[in-house]
Amino acid sequence: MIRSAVIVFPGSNCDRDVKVALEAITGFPARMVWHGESEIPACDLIVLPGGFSYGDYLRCGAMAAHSPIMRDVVAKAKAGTPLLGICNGFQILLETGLLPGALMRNASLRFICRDAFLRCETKDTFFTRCNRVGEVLRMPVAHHDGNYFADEDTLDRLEEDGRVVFRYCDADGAVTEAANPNGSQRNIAGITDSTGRILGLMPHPERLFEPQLGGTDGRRIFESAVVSIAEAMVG
Amino acid sequence: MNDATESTVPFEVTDELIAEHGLKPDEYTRLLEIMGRQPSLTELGIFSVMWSEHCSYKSSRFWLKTLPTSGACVIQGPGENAGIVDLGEGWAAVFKMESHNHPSYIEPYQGAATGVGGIMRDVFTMGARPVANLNALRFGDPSHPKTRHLVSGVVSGIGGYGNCVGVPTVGGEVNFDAGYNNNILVNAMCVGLARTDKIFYSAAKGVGLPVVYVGSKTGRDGIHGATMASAEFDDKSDEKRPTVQVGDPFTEKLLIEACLELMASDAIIAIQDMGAAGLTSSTAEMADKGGVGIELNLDQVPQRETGMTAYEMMLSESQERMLMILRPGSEAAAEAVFRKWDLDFAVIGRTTDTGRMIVTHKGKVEADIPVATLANSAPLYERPWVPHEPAKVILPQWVPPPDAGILPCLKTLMGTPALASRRWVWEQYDHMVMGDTVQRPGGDAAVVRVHGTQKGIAACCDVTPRYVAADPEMGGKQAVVETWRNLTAVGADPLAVTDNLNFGNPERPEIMGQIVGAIKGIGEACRTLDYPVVSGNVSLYNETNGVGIPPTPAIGGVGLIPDVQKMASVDLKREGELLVLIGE
Amino acid sequence: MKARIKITLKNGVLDPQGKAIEHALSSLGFSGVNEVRQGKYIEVDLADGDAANARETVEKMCKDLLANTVIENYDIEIAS
Amino acid sequence: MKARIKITLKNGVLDPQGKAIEHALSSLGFSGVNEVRQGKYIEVDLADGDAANARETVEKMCKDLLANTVIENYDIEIAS
Ligand SMILES: Nc1ncnc2c1ncn2[C@@H]1O[C@H](COP(=O)(O)OP(=O)(O)O)[C@@H](O)[C@H]1O
Repeated sequence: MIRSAVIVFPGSNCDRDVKVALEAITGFPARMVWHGESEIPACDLIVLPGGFSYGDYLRCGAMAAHSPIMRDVVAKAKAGTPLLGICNGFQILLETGLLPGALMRNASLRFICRDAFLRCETKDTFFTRCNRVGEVLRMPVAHHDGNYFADEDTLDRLEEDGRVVFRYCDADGAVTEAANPNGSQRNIAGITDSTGRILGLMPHPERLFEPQLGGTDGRRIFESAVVSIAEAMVG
Repeated sequence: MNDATESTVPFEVTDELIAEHGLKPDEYTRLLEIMGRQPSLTELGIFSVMWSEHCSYKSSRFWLKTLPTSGACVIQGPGENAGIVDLGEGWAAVFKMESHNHPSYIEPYQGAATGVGGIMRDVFTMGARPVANLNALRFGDPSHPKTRHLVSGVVSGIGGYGNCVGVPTVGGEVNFDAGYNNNILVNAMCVGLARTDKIFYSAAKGVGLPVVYVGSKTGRDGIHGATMASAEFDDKSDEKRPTVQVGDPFTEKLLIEACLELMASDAIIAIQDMGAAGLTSSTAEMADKGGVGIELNLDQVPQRETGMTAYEMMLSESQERMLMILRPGSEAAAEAVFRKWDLDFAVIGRTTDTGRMIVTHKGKVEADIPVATLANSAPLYERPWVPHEPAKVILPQWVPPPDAGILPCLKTLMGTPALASRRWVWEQYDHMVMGDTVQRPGGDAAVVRVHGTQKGIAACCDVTPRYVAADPEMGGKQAVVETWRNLTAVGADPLAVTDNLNFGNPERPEIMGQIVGAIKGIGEACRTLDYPVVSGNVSLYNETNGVGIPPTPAIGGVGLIPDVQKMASVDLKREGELLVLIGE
Repeated sequence: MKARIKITLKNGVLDPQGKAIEHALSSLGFSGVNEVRQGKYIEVDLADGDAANARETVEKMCKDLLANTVIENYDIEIAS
Repeated sequence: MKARIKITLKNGVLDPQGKAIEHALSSLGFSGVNEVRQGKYIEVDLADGDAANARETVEKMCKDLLANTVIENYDIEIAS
């Protein structure tokens, strides 16, 4: 039994998409948890889905970070429950301070929705253990504010600690400026905390998890999570 | 007749006031006959919006009635908020297209955004979850100084609204022609999915039922918007600017979820969105369809601004609002749903057996009008028209072959604004959210899965105004047939269409000739193909200083793919495959 | 020479952002907030050292680009 | 009592919007623009009539919600 929870904020709109992917890949029902609740039932994985929580008004993720449920999300994550923030979920993770940095308006200032290529930079996380380092994954981005920013010291520290998990690259894995859809510093598409159990990423793995949607690279993140959870159960 | 009507606003009916309300002198005379007395200002406002071209279709209704609207798959044809077709196994597709041309020219971002919001409300009002948005856009010459600004504003407005609400924008068309320099077209289409046993209609059937207002508060937004949408532009239109409405997609998202949540219970008897002409047309239409009277107490209307008059509240076009008739006793449960989603909820009136619409504000009767007359008394014009002389046929052999050779010509063609890739546009739209887009933009038609099944809904919109200008009837047919081909090309069985008829001033016989021709053509093609028209919208007076736009009857087609495994697409799959040309 | 520009929504124009902030503040426990309106604040650093010139230029920038005068007002302050 | 809040990006924080405006101004023919920075302007209308109280409340609002102090500074002005 794998128990996953998807937090639903007012304005979340990829909550159902993530639930469908989680259920297809884990084989177990995922629980939707309303932002106004104060506690998430015990679970093996928490997902903050994409969307426009509170309309993305003020700053993306800012108001959701103060939702009642977030106290428990932070507490559970700190106590070791794996936590995945996708797109708006990543923005919320930054606003809560669970991950460092900020996501600014895309350099083009336009919303961008298309497939991007990601190079996997580390397999030492809960969500990438089934990947190879240097492996290229195709995953859609769909955001207006995905331009990752942190000061140089923070960036250096993230790199040294192996916490940059994905970078935008071209189809061959080259990390180039042209392959950077939003102006993110050092082409960063996803980062983790120091334990490798909290992952924030802009691209949407749930959008390419079955052949009918045009690809399956997105499965890999959920499959790694399943393997990690199974291993933790075995002990 | 109740003549106790008083207005809180002193006013005098002058010729200017009548003209400002978009009424012709003979229309005002008719109003006086109906009322049997001088109307109050609020009543004048109410009639002016109900009789506007936008609400009453007074110039086109006669011809629209000739369109085929029934067929084996049709559950609901024109006459409700959107049309409905049967997809089998208890599923139905609910769809409609609507224009937001004038507002988008004045404020491209907000105009386009609120257009998307409005059409989605038309669809979820009927119990459907919106699952696909499309849009048909026409702009002026790419080198015209305003075009760039308009294109970028409209595209980001459509994206800004649809992306936030979380409904994929999967298709549409974009074209450029100097004929749209001063009158761009923004037509938004929405397709929703409903269960056939959970469809909601707008007839307020029953007396003594609570009339409930939900959604955003009412402000002084777009007062006169509906009449503006039917008035020609002149060089002073800048002065009309403060009537622009700002969309709030976040509230729309909450409204969709709240409405669908309440629709799962049996609390709702009737529901309708407050679109153009807001409270006025929604109450009049719901009461008329239900054959009842209605009493409104405007003191109960949630208000965003202070000191609003009855006139302003009845005419406000504030967005993201709905009107519902509830089963008595279900108010508390319904209110709980809307409060959970942080939306306003207020009982603002009651249905009655008087057959009258009685509006009170601060203890005074501001309007007292017979409902049936209000809803059905709009003038119906059979405007004079001259048949359009079809342009001369040009035979291919008369056109000299290009000197440059085929390849350079092909490159030039591919680089023209008419044919260039639209990727720049659709990459600004989230076309994958909801996780069911199995054919993305860029092909002949977009395909979204019926969630949880292997059925696919294919949708597209098309028209070639050049053809319609050359021969309205043939051009109308061609537009219908093009959608048919695009749907078939992805493997879908075409089911039905929606349309958006965009033309210039119908009071000019040659424009009326285009309208009549196009409707005849559309009708004939739809009849021949058994491809009925289930919903649509008309946008007239798209002209500036007496010059009309190219005739643009946009057609939105919807089809069904029984099994998306069998879907076809444009991309060449493997090297060495055979290319076959079919047709003449 | 610096120009500080405040761009605000005209009276009566719906401000969804302000409304959402208002709401968030109240759920964070801040009471007594009557209204919140959100606008933009833009700083333009100009090479020109003449205040009158600068104001004129910035006025034009606002009309042409920075403000959407259909729904927004702007207010310019020139600082040296 | 009204609080006027300017929220600006800290020095050294990338400002894509400011950059884009800079660029747009120059293509509109405005020369001599050294730099453009875009921030937010928020007006909060408070029921409380005491200026010192108001400032303290608004200070807390900024820290808790209105500004992201990792990347933004804020400046509060209290007007009656
Ligand atoms: N061109 C058209 N073809 C067919 N039906 C139309 C056309 N234009 C409008 N209708 C129908 O007339 C009715 C009124 O439309 P409309 O006033 O646009 O609705 P709304 O109240 O949502 O604005 C709708 O049912 C619509 O489907």
